[in-house]
Amino acid sequence: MKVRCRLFARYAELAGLEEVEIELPGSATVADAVSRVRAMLRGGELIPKHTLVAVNHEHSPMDQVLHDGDELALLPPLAGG
Amino acid sequence: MKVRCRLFARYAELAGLEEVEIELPGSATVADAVSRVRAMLRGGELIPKHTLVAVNHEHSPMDQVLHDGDELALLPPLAGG
Amino acid sequence: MASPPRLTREKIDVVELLRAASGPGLGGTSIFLGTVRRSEDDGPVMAIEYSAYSEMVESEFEKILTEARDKWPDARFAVQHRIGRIPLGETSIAIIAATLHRTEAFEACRYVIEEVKARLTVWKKEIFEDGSEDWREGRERSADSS
Amino acid sequence: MASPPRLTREKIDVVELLRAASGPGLGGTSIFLGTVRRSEDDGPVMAIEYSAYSEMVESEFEKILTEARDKWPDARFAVQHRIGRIPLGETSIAIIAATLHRTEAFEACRYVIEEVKARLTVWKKEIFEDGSEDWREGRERSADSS
Repeated sequence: MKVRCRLFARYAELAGLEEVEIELPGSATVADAVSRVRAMLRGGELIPKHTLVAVNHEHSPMDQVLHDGDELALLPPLAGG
Repeated sequence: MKVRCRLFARYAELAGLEEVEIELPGSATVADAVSRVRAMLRGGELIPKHTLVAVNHEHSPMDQVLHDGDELALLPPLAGG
Repeated sequence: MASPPRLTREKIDVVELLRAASGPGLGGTSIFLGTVRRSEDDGPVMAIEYSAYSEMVESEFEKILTEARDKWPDARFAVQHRIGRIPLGETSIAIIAATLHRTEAFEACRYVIEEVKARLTVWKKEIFEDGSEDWREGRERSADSS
Repeated sequence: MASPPRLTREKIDVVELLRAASGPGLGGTSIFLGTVRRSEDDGPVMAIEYSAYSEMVESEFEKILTEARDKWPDARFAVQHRIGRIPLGETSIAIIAATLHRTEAFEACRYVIEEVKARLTVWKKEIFEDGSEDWREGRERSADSS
């Protein structure tokens, strides 16, 4: 399955890109996707394993199972307000 | 001694005046002054014996001793804000 | 710039008050506005007439702000109470507290409005559509306007 | 009247937001404003650049306000977060809660700003006078701007 992975703020700066499509086996979790992104992107290892994430615009846990077409966002520590 | 007594809001409406000078014996208290005002003014008995008062712009207790030239204010329940 | 008067007969200008409370480093600002409203069992109120023991309002505001600056030394405050006839929906009081962080801003603003409600020598009279009037005092504790 | 956008690149207009949160019977209004400031150990910051995961900001704001309306059914809210480069001293966020009574206004406003700080997908980067930049994230817990 394919998951659209979006990077923001410092993560986007580290990786030099804001979006990447990743291919994952069925029933892969958020944690699996984060590992993939950390391994495949230059500077990816600087993204913490336990980063905040959102799936389809919802804050989500690392063990959430992904589905084809999901939008996964890797979120640096939030600093709104 | 002479004390300047000021009435506000509903009290002024009850008494039909905003200010009256009262003559009191030395060492009279706020309570004495309030009794005098209640007795001397038409409608004065409608002012509660234990009304809020201020002496020289300070919220004050009923047993406070007055001095010549003091400004005593009789204050209906406050409703600012 | 002169600070805005604490007692006014004009409309309250929140933007002007905000300017008076601004300062470098103040990241959080809490504002309280009290608005003239009709309460449930009031009938056809069309305005509220506020009156004040003005000299004492000035000194009591000063005392309250001195206490507040004591508790929150880095804070800046701006306060204004409007008196006279205020139509429904308009602001009768504005309290602004600007501090370094938001928790203190909320606490400082809340402190000032609570003290104002308890201590400021201001009274209000409801003006009804038929021209009749009613002092709104005994009910303060249970049906306060704000 | 259209409600003001929740995410904007323009200056925040508090008066416009107040209009959006006003309503009959709402006697108490609590406003929180977050202002871009230089914190003690920042050096010569001249602005903060805010960026956002915009689609998620919209949906998260909606969730937060739905929760708040659930807790304070009579309240009206207006919220706006500014993004882009914001100079020192200007407002980055405004939260308004208008309710019948002041206690609820403070509580509702506080609830929304706390949830916003915890959940809104917004980031900020300090821009220094020499042109260098620094993400302000790790320090958030101890040296938050507001």
